[in-house]
Amino acid sequence: MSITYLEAIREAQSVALQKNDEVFIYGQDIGFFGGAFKSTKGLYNEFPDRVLDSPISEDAMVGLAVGAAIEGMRPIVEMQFADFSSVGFNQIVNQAATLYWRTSLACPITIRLPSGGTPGSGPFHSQCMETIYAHYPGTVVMAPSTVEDAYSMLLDAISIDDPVIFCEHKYLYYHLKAQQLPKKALPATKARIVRPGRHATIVTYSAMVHEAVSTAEKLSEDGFEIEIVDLRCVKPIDIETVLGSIARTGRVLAIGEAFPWGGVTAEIISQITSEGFNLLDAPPARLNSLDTPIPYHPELWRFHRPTAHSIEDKIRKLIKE
Amino acid sequence: MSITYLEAIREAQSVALQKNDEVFIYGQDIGFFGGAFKSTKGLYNEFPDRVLDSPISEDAMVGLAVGAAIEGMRPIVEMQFADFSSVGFNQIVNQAATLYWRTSLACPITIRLPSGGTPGSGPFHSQCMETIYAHYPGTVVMAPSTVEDAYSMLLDAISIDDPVIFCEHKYLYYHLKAQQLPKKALPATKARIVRPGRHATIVTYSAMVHEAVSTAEKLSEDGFEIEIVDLRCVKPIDIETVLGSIARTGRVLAIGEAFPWGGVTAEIISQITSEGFNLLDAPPARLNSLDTPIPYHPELWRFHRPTAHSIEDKIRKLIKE
Amino acid sequence: MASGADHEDNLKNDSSEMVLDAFRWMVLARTFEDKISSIYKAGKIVGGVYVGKGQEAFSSALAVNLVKGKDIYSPLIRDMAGRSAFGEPLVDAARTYMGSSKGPTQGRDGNVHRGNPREGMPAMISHLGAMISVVNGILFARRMKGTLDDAVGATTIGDGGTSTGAFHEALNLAAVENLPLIVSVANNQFAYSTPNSKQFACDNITDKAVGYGITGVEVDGTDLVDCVNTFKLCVEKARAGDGPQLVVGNLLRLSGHGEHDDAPYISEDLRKSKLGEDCLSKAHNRILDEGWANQGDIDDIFKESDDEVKSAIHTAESEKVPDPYSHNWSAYSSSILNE
Amino acid sequence: MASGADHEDNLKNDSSEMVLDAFRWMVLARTFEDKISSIYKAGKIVGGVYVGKGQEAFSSALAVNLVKGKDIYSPLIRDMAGRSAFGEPLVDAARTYMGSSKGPTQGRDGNVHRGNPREGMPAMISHLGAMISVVNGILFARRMKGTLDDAVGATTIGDGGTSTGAFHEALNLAAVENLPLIVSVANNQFAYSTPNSKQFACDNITDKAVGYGITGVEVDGTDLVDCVNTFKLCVEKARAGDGPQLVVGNLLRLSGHGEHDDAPYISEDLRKSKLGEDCLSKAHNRILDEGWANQGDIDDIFKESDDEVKSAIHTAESEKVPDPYSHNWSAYSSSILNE
Ligand SMILES: Cc1ncc(C[n+]2csc(CCOP(=O)(O)OP(=O)(O)O)c2C)c(N)n1
Ligand SMILES: Cc1ncc(C[n+]2csc(CCOP(=O)(O)OP(=O)(O)O)c2C)c(N)n1
Ligand SMILES: [Mg+2]
Ligand SMILES: [Mg+2]
Repeated sequence: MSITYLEAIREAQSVALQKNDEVFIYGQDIGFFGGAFKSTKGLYNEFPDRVLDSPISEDAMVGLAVGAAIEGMRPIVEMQFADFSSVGFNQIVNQAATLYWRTSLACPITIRLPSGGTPGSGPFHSQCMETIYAHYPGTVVMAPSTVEDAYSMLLDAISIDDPVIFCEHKYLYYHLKAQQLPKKALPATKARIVRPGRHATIVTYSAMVHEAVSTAEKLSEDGFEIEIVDLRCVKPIDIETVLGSIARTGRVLAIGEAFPWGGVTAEIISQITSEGFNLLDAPPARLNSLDTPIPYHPELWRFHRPTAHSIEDKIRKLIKE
Repeated sequence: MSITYLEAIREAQSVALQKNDEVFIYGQDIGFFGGAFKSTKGLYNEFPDRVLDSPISEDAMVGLAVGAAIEGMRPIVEMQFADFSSVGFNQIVNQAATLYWRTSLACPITIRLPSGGTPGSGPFHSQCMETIYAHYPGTVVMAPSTVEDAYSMLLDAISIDDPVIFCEHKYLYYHLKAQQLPKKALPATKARIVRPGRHATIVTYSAMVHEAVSTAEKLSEDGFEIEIVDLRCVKPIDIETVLGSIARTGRVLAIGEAFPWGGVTAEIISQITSEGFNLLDAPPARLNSLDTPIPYHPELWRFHRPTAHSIEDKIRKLIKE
Repeated sequence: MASGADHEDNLKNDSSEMVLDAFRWMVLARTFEDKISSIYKAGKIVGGVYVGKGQEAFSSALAVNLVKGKDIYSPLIRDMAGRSAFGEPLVDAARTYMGSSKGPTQGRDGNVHRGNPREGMPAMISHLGAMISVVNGILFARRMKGTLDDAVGATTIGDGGTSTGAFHEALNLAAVENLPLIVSVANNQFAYSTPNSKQFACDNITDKAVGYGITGVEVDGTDLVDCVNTFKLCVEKARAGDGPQLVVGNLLRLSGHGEHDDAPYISEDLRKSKLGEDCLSKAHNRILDEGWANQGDIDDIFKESDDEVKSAIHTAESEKVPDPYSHNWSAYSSSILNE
Repeated sequence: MASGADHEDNLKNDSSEMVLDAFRWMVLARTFEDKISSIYKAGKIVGGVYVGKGQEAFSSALAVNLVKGKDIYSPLIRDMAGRSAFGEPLVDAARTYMGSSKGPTQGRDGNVHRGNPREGMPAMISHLGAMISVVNGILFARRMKGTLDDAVGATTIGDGGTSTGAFHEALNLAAVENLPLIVSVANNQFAYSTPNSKQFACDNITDKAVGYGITGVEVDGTDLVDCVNTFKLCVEKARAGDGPQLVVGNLLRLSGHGEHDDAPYISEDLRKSKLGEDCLSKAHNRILDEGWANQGDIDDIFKESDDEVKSAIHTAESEKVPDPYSHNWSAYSSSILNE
């Protein structure tokens, strides 16, 4: 049996619905239809009262989830695409993320954002919005890169008593497969060393982990061993694991698929240089998408985002410095 | 005669309305009433057809501005508080900021965000949202710190053919005064050395410039000369000026009033360490607000944001390293 | 669209007690806010002061129809009267205004933002329209859990707030889900300085109910009896499963937008019109006319309110302000996130 | 609320030409989209394909009432027919689908997102409801500049899109400003899989017009003649200064949400109902019945469309795809920002 990243997300929700009556899922077309990506396929049949279709009203969907959380529920809101959460932005950052601060009442909601680029999706069906949500106090922002993490981190997200923005990557939905789902897992807030190395560290997350691994495998043939840290959770950031890796390699490249200004790579490099400056043997490097909206045409898209190819260029330069 | 930061903003709009028929202002209570902060006071009388009250509809206000820009106008949208732009977020980042990319048509709109903390304003009337807008491709984000800059940069903003997010600081509205408005000025996209120094560089912007200056004056008494760079424009960032300063001092502290995750300080430190690593004699330091919503009570608020006091602590540590 | 007045005759008889109750809260709110306003003008309140002067009848009339511990009441900035009527301790209000660390938000959020979701009163955020969907969520969750019974959720907004996308999405969703939601719109003719003519183009805000397929009722917001009876009916309908109710009260605020504003945009004519009548003195006279209480009883109400207000402010004033050094600076409830 | 049908008798006589014109664009759109759909199924289209099958009458009927170079037309995903009728060159459509670098977006944005604001056709963003206020802005600016004359701005949306805050804010604002805006709602009963019963609770989408204080008209979206006449009237009213017009066309999409979807959520009964009738064959028959054209004329229209489609796709296919190395990678129009 093999299971995809997408199926892992479905499975985690199924388990959560089964184990806990307080869990419900709310979103567009997620009921009978099973979701635009089928990540709630079959769940409506099993839990007809807790897998519910919403109108096209992202603001009201998130507001509803906060109200339900006040009543002790643990809602999961599915955005049809991460990009559309922009119209639910206010309720996420100002209502949900501040609830605990304002009232000492927990806000255990999970907002699932089908994120990231796939060929032909264009500027409004490809965005990585982790930065936008991570900037605001009170949020937890996760971005799993593997089938196993998609499963265990979503279960963690649902069980955390604060708003979790769960950035699942659409490119990984069908591409990634695992043999089985994990029984035990690293807590969602911890980073993982994906691959040991000694010449440089790549810190990244989500789909870019796989691009980094390709590069590392290629460079390994030339005798360069690149350590890869998968952040998994981009807020909070497990900086200890990152610094531990850099202590071994002395060099770091931070990679993100999101837009270049600010963002995860900026935050990670700032933390590294403030807290681990003396570990560095070379200037820290950064690689993000180009500074334009995400292009629709695959020829442009492949050039716009970081790939194994552009990562290789960066790493080769980094190692030489 | 003396003129406040707020009056400078009013004056720049008055000049722009006078010089160019394509300029108009749209926002809540900005007409007859002259705006919640009086930054359009009297303009309605002079230009009754181009200073117009809107309904409480931030999404539609920004959408309207984009449409007007398509027709060749140069709209200025006043948000009553920066914080409320969260409900216009989608039109700003996905409609306005992408227009040129999608259609090769310029989008010369200016969105004025009365930003930043003042005592007693609380979580929803105090936010600094520059990070949110700067993250997206296609935006220019300005944050003037002086009366003169408020004036000249707003004129620049209105004349730039791309969407400008103009973060004017409410704390400076009445506090800052100048003798007169400048005839000539540094372009809005260039940073300025506010104060020369040699022991360390503070890179900051907006209200924090003044906190930094207080600290620098105090430390000067102890023989430490702190150079202060006012970014003025946080996107794009004038990194040359910043690196030039660090070349002289070897040490840097980046300060921002915004939330700590990501943001201007992260971007600036990442750029510095990637491009000017070898200029640094000590780990770069960062100071932002605490990682909670902005507190209402002044006792908490003063502790939450960086102040001359907390800046002094950071700088003293930085100089010792 | 039925007007509340149509039903008044049937209801008047058994509503006198509710009217008197509401009147008490109106007096308390007016007394408290007058006091806070004068402290503000003396420069001793932190942050802005937004009062409900002229809107107390409409505000309290809704809340006296709700049951604390069962119903939800999500107030906005002009709902001092409604908050008290719903059961908010006066000292909670005094504490936020005076900046006591013992206030419901511990100094984290300000004045009118105070709330207590555990007690059925969500704490508002400033973004207009944003609270309606939170009330939807509470009702939705209870129905899912089977604990809704005949509880209702009420929330308030102004004429200007109806222009927000949030208002639309939330009312539409409530209608689709047939939630027992009551949205009361205090139509005070202005949003800050902006007149209704620049805010919407329908004849009456109740017209908006048609677009959601819900009930819309209009009421004279200066007339306490009309308000009490209208809300009574709407709350009953919502309890009975009739879905969302939109109640629009026509009135004028007898203050500026905030206490910093002298409202030059409100014309003398409008101030002198029926809309500008003071709901408090009108209610006072009506109560005397109907013989529901005598002047002595009413004097007592004013006297008691005065005492209560003084005592609450005194308590709040004598308490410590928040201490940043011992404050729990965390935006997270989960301990693992605070490490 | 007047139904378009009421006015049909008066208008029928002089609308035959417009009907025939619209029919031509319907045939072109159907032919083109059928072709694109089959290329998609062969795996040769990049990105999704969303077609307007079953909605061509409603879509083109609006656009034939507009004047290119004067009016504004802001289409959405199911408006192939309207786009063509408004004057979009077919090759522009072919180029985006086939990924030619010569397409109107140069490969930057996809398929249905193409547009040309310089020619009065804004390019849509995906967020539903977001384009309405852009059209408002164009009209608003023209009025300010004195160049509006009797031009109108039209934009389209689906039943589901009416639930967005953006829809509400934009329609309300247009009503307040009395803008000559036409919003046509293709009520195809579903938003992706979500039926209207989960989207709104008013009886008819035209009810929403009441809440904005604007005109709302309903039309049989499968009946081209009804559509043409209704839009004619609404466009005339908007030109005459009567303010925003909401036109709701009842119909069914005769496709999935996208070509990847076989729409299992649409029941057989519904498909077989009047709503499920094919506007194209209905129009075809009506034209023959009325004698506005004969079968030979219609055969010619199909033949010409077929040729035009083949030629446009052939042109697009033979063009280069975008080259990332020579592409102008800038999100800024100002040269100072591109340094
Ligand atoms: C989304 C949003 N935009 C702007 C504001 C700023 N604002 C606060 S109160 C107000 C006027 C509100 O008018 P109305 O809803 O009629 O209530 P009233 O003050 O008259 O009681 C405005 C514009 C806000 N709170 N939220
Ligand atoms: C704000 C927003 N949320 C979600 C989506 C995703 N989405 C795209 S089309 C669609 C259904 C639209 O239904 P409707 O408006 O009825 O148009 P139809 O497809 O039926 O023509 C949805 C939910 C979106 N585009 N925008
Ligand atoms: Mg009002
Ligand atoms: Mg539809």
